[in-house]
Amino acid sequence: MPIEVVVKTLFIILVVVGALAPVITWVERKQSAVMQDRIGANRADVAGITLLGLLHPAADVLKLLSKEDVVPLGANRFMHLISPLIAAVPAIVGYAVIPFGGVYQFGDTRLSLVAADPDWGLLYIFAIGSIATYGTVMAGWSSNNNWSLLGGMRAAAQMISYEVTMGLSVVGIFMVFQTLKLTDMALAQDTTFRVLGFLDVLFGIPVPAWLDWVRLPAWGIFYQPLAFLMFLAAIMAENKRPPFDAPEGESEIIAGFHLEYSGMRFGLFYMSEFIEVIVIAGLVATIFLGGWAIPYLSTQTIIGGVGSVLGTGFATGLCMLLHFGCFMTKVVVMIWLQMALRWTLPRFRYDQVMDLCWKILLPLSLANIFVTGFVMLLVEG
Amino acid sequence: MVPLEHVIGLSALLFVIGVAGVAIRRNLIVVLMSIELMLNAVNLAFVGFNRLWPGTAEAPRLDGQVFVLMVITVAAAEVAVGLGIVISMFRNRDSVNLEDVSLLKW
Amino acid sequence: MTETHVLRWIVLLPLLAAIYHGLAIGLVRRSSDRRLVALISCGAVIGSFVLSCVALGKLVQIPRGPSRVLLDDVYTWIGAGVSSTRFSAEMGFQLDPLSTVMILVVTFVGSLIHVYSVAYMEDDQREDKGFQRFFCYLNLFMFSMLVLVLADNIVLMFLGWEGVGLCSYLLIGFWYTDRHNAFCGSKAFIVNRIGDFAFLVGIFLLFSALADAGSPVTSFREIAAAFGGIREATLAVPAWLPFGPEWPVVEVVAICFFIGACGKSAQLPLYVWLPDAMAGPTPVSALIHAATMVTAGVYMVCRLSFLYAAAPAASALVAWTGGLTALLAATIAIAQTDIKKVLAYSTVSQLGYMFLAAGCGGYSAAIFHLGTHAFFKALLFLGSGAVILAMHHEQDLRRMGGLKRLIPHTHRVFLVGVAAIAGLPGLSGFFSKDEILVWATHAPGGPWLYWMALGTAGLTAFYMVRLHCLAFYGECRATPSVREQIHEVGPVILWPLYGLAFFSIISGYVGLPQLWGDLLFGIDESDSLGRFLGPVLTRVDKGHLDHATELGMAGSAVAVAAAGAALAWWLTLRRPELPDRIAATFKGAYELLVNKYYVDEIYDALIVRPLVAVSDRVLFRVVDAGLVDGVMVNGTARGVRALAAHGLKYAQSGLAQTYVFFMIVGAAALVGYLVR
Amino acid sequence: MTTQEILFYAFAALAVVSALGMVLNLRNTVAAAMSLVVTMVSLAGIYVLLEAHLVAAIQIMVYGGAIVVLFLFVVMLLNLRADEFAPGRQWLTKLAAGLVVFAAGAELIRLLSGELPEPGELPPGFGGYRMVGISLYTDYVLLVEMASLLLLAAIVGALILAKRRID
Repeated sequence: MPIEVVVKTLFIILVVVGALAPVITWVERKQSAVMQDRIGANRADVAGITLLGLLHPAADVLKLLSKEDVVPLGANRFMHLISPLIAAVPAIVGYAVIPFGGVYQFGDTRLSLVAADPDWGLLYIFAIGSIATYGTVMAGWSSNNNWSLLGGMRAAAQMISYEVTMGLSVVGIFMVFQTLKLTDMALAQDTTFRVLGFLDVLFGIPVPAWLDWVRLPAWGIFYQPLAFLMFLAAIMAENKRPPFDAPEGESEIIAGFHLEYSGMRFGLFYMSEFIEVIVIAGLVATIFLGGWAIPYLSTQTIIGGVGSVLGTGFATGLCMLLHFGCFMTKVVVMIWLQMALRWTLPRFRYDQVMDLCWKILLPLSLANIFVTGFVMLLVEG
Repeated sequence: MVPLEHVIGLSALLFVIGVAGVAIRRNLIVVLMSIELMLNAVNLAFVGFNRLWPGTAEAPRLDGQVFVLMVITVAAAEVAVGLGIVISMFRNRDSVNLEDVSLLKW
Repeated sequence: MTETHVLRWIVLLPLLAAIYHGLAIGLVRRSSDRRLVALISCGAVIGSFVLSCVALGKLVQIPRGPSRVLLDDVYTWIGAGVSSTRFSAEMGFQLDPLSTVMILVVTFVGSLIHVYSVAYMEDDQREDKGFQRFFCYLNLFMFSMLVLVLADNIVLMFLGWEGVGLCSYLLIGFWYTDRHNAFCGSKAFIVNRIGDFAFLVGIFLLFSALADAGSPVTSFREIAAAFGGIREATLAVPAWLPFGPEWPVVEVVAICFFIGACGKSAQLPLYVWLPDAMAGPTPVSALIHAATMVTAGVYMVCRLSFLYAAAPAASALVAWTGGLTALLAATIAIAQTDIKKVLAYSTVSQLGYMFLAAGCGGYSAAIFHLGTHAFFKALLFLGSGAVILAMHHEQDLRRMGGLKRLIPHTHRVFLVGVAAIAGLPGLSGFFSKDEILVWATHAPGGPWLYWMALGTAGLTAFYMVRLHCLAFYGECRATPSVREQIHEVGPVILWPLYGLAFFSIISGYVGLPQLWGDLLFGIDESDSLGRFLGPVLTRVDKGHLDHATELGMAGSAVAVAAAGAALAWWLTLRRPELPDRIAATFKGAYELLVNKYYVDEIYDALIVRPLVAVSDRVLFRVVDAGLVDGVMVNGTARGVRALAAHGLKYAQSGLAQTYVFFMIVGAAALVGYLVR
Repeated sequence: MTTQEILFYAFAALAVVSALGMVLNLRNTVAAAMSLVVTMVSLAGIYVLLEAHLVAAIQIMVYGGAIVVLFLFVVMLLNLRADEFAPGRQWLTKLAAGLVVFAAGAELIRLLSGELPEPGELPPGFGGYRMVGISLYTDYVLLVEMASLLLLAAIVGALILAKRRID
């Protein structure tokens, strides 16, 4: 078993973090360029080959690594040095519970595309997220710089506030799927539900059989649209990316908590942001977009259909690939969505951020919980 | 499995450290933290004993853990109020040194 | 033994009325309409009278015998302990012939007096809500009295006993703005306390004795049943006490109860409160201090007749006390000039009669006289009340006279009352007094009591006739201003008087003694009251006196009475100047009588003053102010303050951590203790 | 020595060291807070070892995520730098600490002398959010309600206390 864990971990760190994150930076640059009607990154070249600027990430990494790592005067050296790590590590370990695919049975070996699958997976994510706060706060405090301090304080307040909303906004999902285990959630969304079923269930109006094809994939977003929006907002605020980047707030407090950072440590903050973008994408995809589930094409169907022709082993493998692909697609879509938001919306004012959390999202999420429970009571009679 | 004596011993040790912190430190904030530490020590004991008597499959007993949750709640409330006091005290005394708030005496 | 719920309503009606009045007084600001008040009160009392008649009807349907009793057990009032030490007092009522007689008298006289009071209190404007307050107390009294007579256990009886005492106190001091009235009320209350204390002790003794005998019971029937067990029981007392070292419990208990009766029924030496009780409104004097409450003692003695029958010494005490009281009070009454005072002392002496009879074993005779006396004494009091109203609250006989022409109706009914109490043959008083005299013949201690009773009869006739003549005959001695305004009282006052007069005449035939039954009507079923009460009361054999003797006794009684009456008439009307001359010649004796043998003064000197002095000098100044307040309360405070000021306060350093330190030391000590 | 035991003793050592660090760090309040976080997290690890998964998660979320952050927030708000808080000079507190250490030492010795029975067999799903939740909302629902009331009171109280002036 440990060997399997090691393999998965390596996969995550090398492929997802090591490879994907830099690519994301490129994607962001390009996308922003497109949205701003620019060309965007296209300079870095190796022997004239620019690959659409795909070499920029590598160049950035090289540059950051080669820069001097400054610790400002009067700063708390130790804290200042470790806080980027404190910020980065939680972001990375967040991957541990995200299922890149389901559980597959090859003969007598089971293969599950998730590093660790604890029963309390979502709680794990929240816990990690709450730890991530410290990196920022410490960075802000230890830099011995008032801007940083302000940034740190903003970060502290903002992150603990949105912790609450984030947690409460998905309670509805817990109630619907009756689990906190991410793999189970994904599994539960690998099916469809009758759109008109509510007529039958709530009002006892029988739905004619010829309307039975009016179905939607049983995704969280369809069960809990409001929760989807709120969760997205909250978790993006957790990530302190625009429009929630009050802790950085270039125009107000120059760069906020990582004002005093340079070199790879600054890079770590930067990286951890992008890593977290991916985590968020994966998380949202898993919770709300059916995870690895292919809409209208459940696992049984694939294995049953293909397996009858080409044998179960092959079918399972194919199914696994399809699922992984499907999941990645959703992740990319979500990443794109975040980018789009990041470059579309202006930054909220700090007090607006707080108001949004405490005065809008929190009451809404509570109401959402209440309504969900009420409806579930009705459905179960 | 770890012998439970060690768990309880650990909790006792942490508790003592917390008490010492309350007794020695003058920094009101640190004192509050020490109180938190004591609470955590107690929680540890709770969890340990609940592990010791987990009940049966049909009648599981989680009293210890439930109480831990309650203690955490109380701790949260206590910290909120305590820090509020700290802030107002700092506002009035311009310090969080416990010895600067010794007005209420003979 | 028949269960019925009518009894509880007999008791409840007046209580409800009283509660209503109380709430109205306490909660409503303006005083409620007098007609409504009168309607409610009188309605309640008359209602319970009707219910009493109903109960009587139920009772007589049961064949006579010990089981001729109605029961109504409401709930367990007090309950404690288990089996052998079980103490339980039911809130239960029983109606046997004895209590039947009582409730009939009480509710009937009560109803009449309520009606009377409506008119009597009409012109009493001294206080805004006085009218309602008066009727509140009156109803409360009716309730307590009915509880007293209907109680089926001795504890509940004591409740009623105290209740009537309370109401008497409240009503005597009804016009509390006059300090003297308030004082009289307190006096009555305190003197009653003495008796009640003895009564309470008696209850305790009786119960403990019964409990020792293995039957801890409180209800009268059970006590009577279990009585045999304690007949021989004795009470260990210090040897130096007379008759020590062992007193028979029965005697002690009987004496204790009798002391209680002395308090309530104004017997020697506790009679002093009754004359002062006349400070209350006249209807109160009539209802409480003549007809009902003061007879409670007699009722109690008869109720416990089995006890007294078994306690010869106590019975002798009862008889002698009664006889002496009768004589003493009669002599005092001779010299009184206040019309109500005269009646008060006559009440005392009549009560003495009853106790005399009871002490001699003539319980039914006592009850008989109780009933007749209730009627004619109530009549006399109400009549005097009418006179007082007519005279505009003038009570001094020396300023009356010649009222016959002015208020003929009052004079008529008053005359009936005087004749009845004086023992005019054929009227109620004659029969009952005769019965008592017959019993007195074989009193313990020889014929003395008989002679005393006989003399009392003469004296009674004397002072009553004197009173009547002074009030109604001769020329009017009132001041002219008053004389113009003298007027006959209204019908609302007169009708009750006539009703009472009627019963004063005929009520004697209820208990017609054997002798007269035979002689007058030749019926051998006479003394119906005696036979009615028979099963309840313990029968003491009064030997058999042949008719000649009885006739002789009756004749002598009439003769003495006639002599007294004639003397009174001669002295007051023929030779009005003589009394003063007599008074001058026998100055000492006269002074003695006028000042009621100085009993009040003696009590004052012997008991009251020392008590007050001790309370003030020792108990108040030394014990309370000095010891309790000074040392205990303030001393404690001072000590604590000193301690805190000189030592403890330094413990409060203001440093939170010092406090934490103390806490920690405590915790450490605790841990150490637990760990060791 | 199994993995569990190794982990336990590692976490225990971490907890004790960081706790001491918190108490004895005289200069730097923020550092003290950080070491408190370490204690909390290592305690959470121990909870996991003791099969109290939900409690562990809550521990990190509430203590690590909220409470200590609040401490830090306040420290930064008041901008307490390396502070002037020397340890209490009064013999009193020193003696107190000594006493306590003594008493607790006695307690430890007694406890480590092994009197406790062997842990019972674990019911399936022990310590999971399902089981804890069920017992929370059945046996202890009143407790939950009271806790919510307490929190409300705390919110109001903190607000009133920290407000600059009530208006």
